[in-house]
Amino acid sequence: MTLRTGQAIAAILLLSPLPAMANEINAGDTAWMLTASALVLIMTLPGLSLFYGGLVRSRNLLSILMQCFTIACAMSLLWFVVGYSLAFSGDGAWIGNLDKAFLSGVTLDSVSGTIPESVFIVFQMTFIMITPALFVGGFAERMNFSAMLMYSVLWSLLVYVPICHWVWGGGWLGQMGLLDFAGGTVVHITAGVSAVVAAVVLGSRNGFPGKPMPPHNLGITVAGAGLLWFGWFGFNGGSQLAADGGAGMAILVTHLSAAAGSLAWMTVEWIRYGKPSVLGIVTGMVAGLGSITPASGFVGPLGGVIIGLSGGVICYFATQFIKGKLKIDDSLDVFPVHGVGGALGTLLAAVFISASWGGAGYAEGVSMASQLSVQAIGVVATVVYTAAVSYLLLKIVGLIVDLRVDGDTEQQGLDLAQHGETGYNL
Amino acid sequence: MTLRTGQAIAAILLLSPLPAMANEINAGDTAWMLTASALVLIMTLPGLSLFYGGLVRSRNLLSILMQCFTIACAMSLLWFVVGYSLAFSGDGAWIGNLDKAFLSGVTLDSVSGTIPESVFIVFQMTFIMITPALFVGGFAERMNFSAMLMYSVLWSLLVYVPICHWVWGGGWLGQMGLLDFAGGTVVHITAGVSAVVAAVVLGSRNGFPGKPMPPHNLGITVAGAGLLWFGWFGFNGGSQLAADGGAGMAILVTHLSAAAGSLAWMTVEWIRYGKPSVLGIVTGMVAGLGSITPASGFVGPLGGVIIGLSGGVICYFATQFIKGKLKIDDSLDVFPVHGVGGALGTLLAAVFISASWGGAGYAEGVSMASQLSVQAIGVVATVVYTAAVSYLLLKIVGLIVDLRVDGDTEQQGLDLAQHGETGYNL
Amino acid sequence: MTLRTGQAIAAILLLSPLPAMANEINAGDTAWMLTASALVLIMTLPGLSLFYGGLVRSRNLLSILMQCFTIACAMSLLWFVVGYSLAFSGDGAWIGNLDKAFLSGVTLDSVSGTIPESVFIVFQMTFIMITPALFVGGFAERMNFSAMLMYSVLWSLLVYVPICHWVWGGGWLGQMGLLDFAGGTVVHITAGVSAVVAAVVLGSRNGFPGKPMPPHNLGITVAGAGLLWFGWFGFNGGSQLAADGGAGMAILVTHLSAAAGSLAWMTVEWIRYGKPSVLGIVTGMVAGLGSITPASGFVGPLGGVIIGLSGGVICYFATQFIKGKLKIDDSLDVFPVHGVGGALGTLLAAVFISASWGGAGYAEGVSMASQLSVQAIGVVATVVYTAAVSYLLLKIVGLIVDLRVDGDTEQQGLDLAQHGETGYNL
Amino acid sequence: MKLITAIIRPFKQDDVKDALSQIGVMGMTVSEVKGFGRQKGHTEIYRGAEYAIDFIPKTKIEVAVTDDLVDKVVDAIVESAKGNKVGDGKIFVTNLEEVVRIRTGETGDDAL
Amino acid sequence: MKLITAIIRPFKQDDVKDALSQIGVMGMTVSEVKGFGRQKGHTEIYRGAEYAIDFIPKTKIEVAVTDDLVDKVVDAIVESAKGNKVGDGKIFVTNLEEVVRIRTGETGDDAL
Amino acid sequence: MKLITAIIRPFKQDDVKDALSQIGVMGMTVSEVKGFGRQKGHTEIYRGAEYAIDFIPKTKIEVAVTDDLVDKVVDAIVESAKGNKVGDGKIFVTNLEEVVRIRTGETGDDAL
Ligand SMILES: Nc1ncnc2c1ncn2[C@@H]1O[C@H](COP(=O)(O)OP(=O)(O)O)[C@@H](O)[C@H]1O
Ligand SMILES: Nc1ncnc2c1ncn2[C@@H]1O[C@H](COP(=O)(O)OP(=O)(O)O)[C@@H](O)[C@H]1O
Ligand SMILES: Nc1ncnc2c1ncn2[C@@H]1O[C@H](COP(=O)(O)OP(=O)(O)O)[C@@H](O)[C@H]1O
Repeated sequence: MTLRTGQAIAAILLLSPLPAMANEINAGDTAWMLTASALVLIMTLPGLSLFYGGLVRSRNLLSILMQCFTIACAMSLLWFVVGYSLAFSGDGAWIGNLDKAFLSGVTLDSVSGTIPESVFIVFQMTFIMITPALFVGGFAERMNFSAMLMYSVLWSLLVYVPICHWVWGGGWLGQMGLLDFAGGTVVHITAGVSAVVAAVVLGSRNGFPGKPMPPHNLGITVAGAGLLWFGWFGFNGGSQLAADGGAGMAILVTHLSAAAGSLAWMTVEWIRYGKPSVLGIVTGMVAGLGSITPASGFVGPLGGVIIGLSGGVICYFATQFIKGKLKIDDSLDVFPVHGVGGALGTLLAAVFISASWGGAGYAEGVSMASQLSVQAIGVVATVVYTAAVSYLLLKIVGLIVDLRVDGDTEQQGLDLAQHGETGYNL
Repeated sequence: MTLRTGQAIAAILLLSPLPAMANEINAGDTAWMLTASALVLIMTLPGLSLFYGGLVRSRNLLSILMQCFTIACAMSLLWFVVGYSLAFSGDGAWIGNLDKAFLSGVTLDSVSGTIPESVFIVFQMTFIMITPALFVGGFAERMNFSAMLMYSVLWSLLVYVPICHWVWGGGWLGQMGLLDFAGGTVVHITAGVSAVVAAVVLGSRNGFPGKPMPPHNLGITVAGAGLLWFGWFGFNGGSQLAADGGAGMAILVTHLSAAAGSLAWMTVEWIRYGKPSVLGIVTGMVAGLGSITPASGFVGPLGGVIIGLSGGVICYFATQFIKGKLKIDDSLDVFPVHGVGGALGTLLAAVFISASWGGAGYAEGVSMASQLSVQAIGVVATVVYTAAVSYLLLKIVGLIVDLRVDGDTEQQGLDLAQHGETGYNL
Repeated sequence: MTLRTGQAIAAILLLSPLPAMANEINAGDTAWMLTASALVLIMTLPGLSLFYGGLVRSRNLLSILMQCFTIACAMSLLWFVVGYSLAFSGDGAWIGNLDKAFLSGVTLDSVSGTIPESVFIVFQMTFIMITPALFVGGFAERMNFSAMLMYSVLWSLLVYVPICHWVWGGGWLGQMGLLDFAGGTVVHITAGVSAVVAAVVLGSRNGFPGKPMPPHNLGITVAGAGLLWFGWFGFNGGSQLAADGGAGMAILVTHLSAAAGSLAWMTVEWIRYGKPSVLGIVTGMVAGLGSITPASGFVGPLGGVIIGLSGGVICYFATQFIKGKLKIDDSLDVFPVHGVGGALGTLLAAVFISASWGGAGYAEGVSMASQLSVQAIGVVATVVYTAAVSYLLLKIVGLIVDLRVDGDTEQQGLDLAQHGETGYNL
Repeated sequence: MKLITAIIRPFKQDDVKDALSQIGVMGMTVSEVKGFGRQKGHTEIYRGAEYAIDFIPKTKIEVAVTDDLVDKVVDAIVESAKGNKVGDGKIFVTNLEEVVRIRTGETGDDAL
Repeated sequence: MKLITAIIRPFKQDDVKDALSQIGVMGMTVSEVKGFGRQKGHTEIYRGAEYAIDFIPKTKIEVAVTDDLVDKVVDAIVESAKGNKVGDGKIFVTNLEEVVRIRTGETGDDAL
Repeated sequence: MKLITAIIRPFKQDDVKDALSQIGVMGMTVSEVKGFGRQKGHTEIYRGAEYAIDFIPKTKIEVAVTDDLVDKVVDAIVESAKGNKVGDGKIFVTNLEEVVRIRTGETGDDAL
């Protein structure tokens, strides 16, 4: 078996003249990719929605669910209109072309690698759905719904789609050899950076940090966490785009990293406060999963465990630093968990891909040092570009509508004020 | 790739003499159909159950869950005893035969198309489980449990099974060329019509329409909605009975229709009331999904988006009409969403199957007009037959047991009175 | 098609010299096993967690979630470190060897049967995750978290891993011809027996049996039940390790048994108390599923229905006996449902495998009587070994840390006292 | 001024509110309580274990009124909350020494 | 008639109910409250952010009794609710000017 | 001794608690209630059906104090709970005939 560099393979298959055989659909690969698409869908709806929803105060539960749901729908249509085409059609270094706008030309017979192109489109669509849904956690409990919607759409078009093209669509980062199997840069860093930028631009929630804002329903948070873990099998395993040993290994290391991240975070809490907490363990799980994501197709089991452990510990301290020290109200800690975890995993991929660590081994002519520098470029480019564009977009949207709800609305809760509903009538 | 007319293919494969090769099991197709069966299962349990459960008042939560769960179990056994055989064994125009009653003759080696017959049986079983579970929303919060159970069993035997045979089992509608890929007529119209008939026969809930009856827990409704969307990938994608481009395209258009329906409904609300609501967006999702269901194997991406948009808007106004104008207490709006959506999609399938709309194209000798008239016949036949038999069955069941609980029980809530339990002891 | 004796096949494939061809990965089988692994994962997180979590009092909700989650993570790492190797590497009668400790030697190209070894490892890992999570129900609402963790790890190493090897890893029970398709002995009996032993060693909850301890949130229990049913498709269907007729039949009989068990338990309640309950029907579902588990690869549809019906009825009365008569506070009835159900199914497998009952038929030279005696040996050995080692381990752990929280903590609830969190802030 | 506290059946809350509004009562405060009295509770059964639940959900309505309104208010509550079955509830009247409207600082009858 | 209001620990509710039943009290009304007093609250930690929770769950029991029963009832509550730890709670006694049974319209001692 | 009952906006709870602590009040009991008054409720819309919700979430604070503290406490509550908008709430003062500390059996001012 030869190493595939994650989803980039798809781009390559689409772009290059291929032997006839490769254009035949494999039912087994297709079966897995249909499933993987469904699995990534469940991560956003209802996985992430519940995970986040349980963490806010009860009067903002519905606003979180609504934001995640609306984003999921709007991004699906955006992907249909131009997103897919700009990301995956054409081989520009910076952006694709509009040949497949409105998915024109995609038929029953279109093939992408060994699967129908329709399946590749849906699979990738679930990625653009979840990425902006992730950053909702950064400005939770205070952002104005219409500003949120406008921002998410523009952001996806101007941040997600280009970076997706850079890394997986044949763009400059992919060409440079960046290893990002399932979205350490494309998904987690972009979401994390955008969340913290929004938190800063919008300002803290009223009462932060003095006033207690405990999660209102940790049960649904844990339910969401379970669905995230479940769905992540599709996220990382599906990024192989085939049902083979690569997908199997991706899932194995993903699973081990989740377990290791969970226990790492829990242990730190246990040592520091004498009490392991359920919020801690599920946050560690997300940290472990976010960290392994870029590396999942490249490393072996031991690499997975080590990445998970470091993700759990480092994201823990990053959380303390951002909220405790910097007093930035990234409400649900999106940056320290996803941003930091995604960057960590992108860098560590360069280490643990080494065959000596049980990984898939470096490509011809690549050393750990050279790979590490490519990874670092990928991380820095993603952070800088995302931060700059996110900031600009928020400022622009802020000229058109209020970014933030007013104080009374925040007091009363967004559910009632913005959506005319209440979460609980028990 | 040639067009398959949905699940009807199964019947054809079972009925006709086939070349030996076609009777070989394909592991990829089987993998997908095993998964698709699980996905449709999760739609009922716990997807739909939670979706509905959150919409009623808290004292009736368990009654909803109980009704959905009991139906799911009873229909499974009914399918085993005679349902499958009557629907899929034998080639009568009106009904199948009893050759496979108790699934006799179904062994490890039985094959249906390219998958084991056992898998086809389970997949179809999940459809008969969800259909009567859907109509529970019509008589929620007032129907007597034993009447509900009796009615559901009889209904499934006398409505679902025959219509399933007509459309997918080799019966007259299938033979006429009705396009119903995954159940616009068989599932959604039958459920919707039966729901509204039951709402009329049983009468409104006490206090309707004056008294506020807001949903008691929208969080679980959204959780259920997410699971429905997830499961619908199996519902529509599985109806291809193979892991191929047809399944992929079915899922792509299904997904787009869900997103379009969601945003359409949300937008109408936003315009009318100034507030987009989470209940609105998830209801639009169901409308979009219900509408695309019959068309999902035939149309292209653009068709999917248009069907979703029209489903969202039309089902919205149908809901206002039934409840607001006609004052029919179809409690959870099953008819306007599923009945209307299913009919709409069945008709629109005849339009958007057109190759000029990016669809799969008409069969030889078929025009849009001729197809439309077949579709119309399918819709009308299903509506009329379902309405008549549902009405009769309710009247008959009403002679044996009370259809409705008494006023005190309704006041106290069905959970305690009928099941001896309470939903929340927080 | 030839009969596979469940997961044991994997061991055989790993141990015996095979024709080259069998070592080729089948994408369809792999697709299904990737999916099946995810399905078993969702059974524990969040399926079982929610199922159990809803049944305790609200002040102990998080402790249940935390225990299930921590077990899931710790067992994953245990499996990585030595568990998999001891269970599946080497052909000792009693235990495997350490050749694959830390999964050393497992690469992208490792194959197990027709699937990548990585997939087999993950699939089996999900089984060791759920087994100790099941017994959490036995000592719910009173066990000290650190004792729980220590006990679970030791137990899995000294009970689960050896028995898994005996039955599926090439050990003495498998060699003797024990039929246990998906874990009647390995999973359900071990979990059930350990739960009741822990309940006895720890003693009852304060107030048991006089004080009412009704479930605090049956809605999430039903949600969990639905996820369990869904996931069980992977548990039993995946134990075929292939996407074929055997997997299909396993899922068909599993599904029928779940439905039959549900209705059986509900009916008994309806007759005895005049009220069918939602807790009853979901408990019957688990009983039906637990009972069919060992038999699922061997019996036909009729066998599945009968096993489900007997599981529902017998587990019901076992529950009354343990709690009502013996006054043992196996809090969430793990033994009567899983232990009794698992044993029942293990025995009945010997009956309904008979071709005359529509089953797969006996192996050469095996009669119902001889098979029954093998099954009985398997059940007795598992019960005795599990009970003895569980008891000893609890006593040993009890020397190191308190097994039980003190009275005040129990009063206040474990969530706050042990984890510093509260479940609901509505 | 008097404080009139009524324990009623939850589903009578709207009727009582309407009755009070009609006689000119401008404000009231409502809370959920559980009552124990002559009215029987119910039994819940979980996996065969029967639990007697003695406490029944009730709604408590508190209304502060000027002295002259007391009888009218009590009558209005009795009329609107009555169902002629055990468990209809009770009304308690206590003396209010002072009432203050927080917003304005007004006291006494003006504050009502 | 007097209204006796007791703030007690939630898990003492059944003990108090039983004690009151034994001395012939036929009815009571119970609600969930949160108390602040000498008893310390607790700390909750969420992702490292510590929150001091000052308010502790308590149960409020209200019993209306005839004047002659007051002492007996107070004693019964003290006896059954006591745990000898800070936070056991308090009993408040207020005067009831009138009691009405909604179902019958009975007033005064008859309404109890 | 007097029992001071204040109906306030929920988010003012901490401010009132702090204000009371500052003037030396050692204990209080808080509960969630729903209020009806001059302050308008809101409308909720579910699938096009509009529901007017008249009752607004409020918090009830009960403080038992010695007679000499009444004015100070009332003032502190008014000060800390005021928002100068309709719906800020009300304070009710009633007479307390007796107070008992359950733990010790102390009565009267000592029990506070
Ligand atoms: N002595 C009492 N003190 C306080 N509350 C009481 C008392 N007696 C009854 N209640 C309240 O009134 C409710 C109705 O009383 P109950 O005896 O059941 O019926 P009825 O009011 O018709 O006599 C009870 O549920 C309880 O909340
Ligand atoms: N002055 C007060 N006014 C109203 N409620 C009070 C007052 N003091 C105490 N309480 C209530 O009594 C409960 C117990 O009081 P606390 O001071 O903690 O212990 P103790 O009753 O043993 O002195 C408090 O949680 C509170 O609900
Ligand atoms: N007569 C009354 N009796 C009991 N509670 C009242 C009364 N009037 C008002 N309240 C309570 O006080 C709250 C505030 O009253 P409202 O009339 O809205 O504003 P304001 O206090 O500013 O006059 C109400 O929500 C209600 O809980």
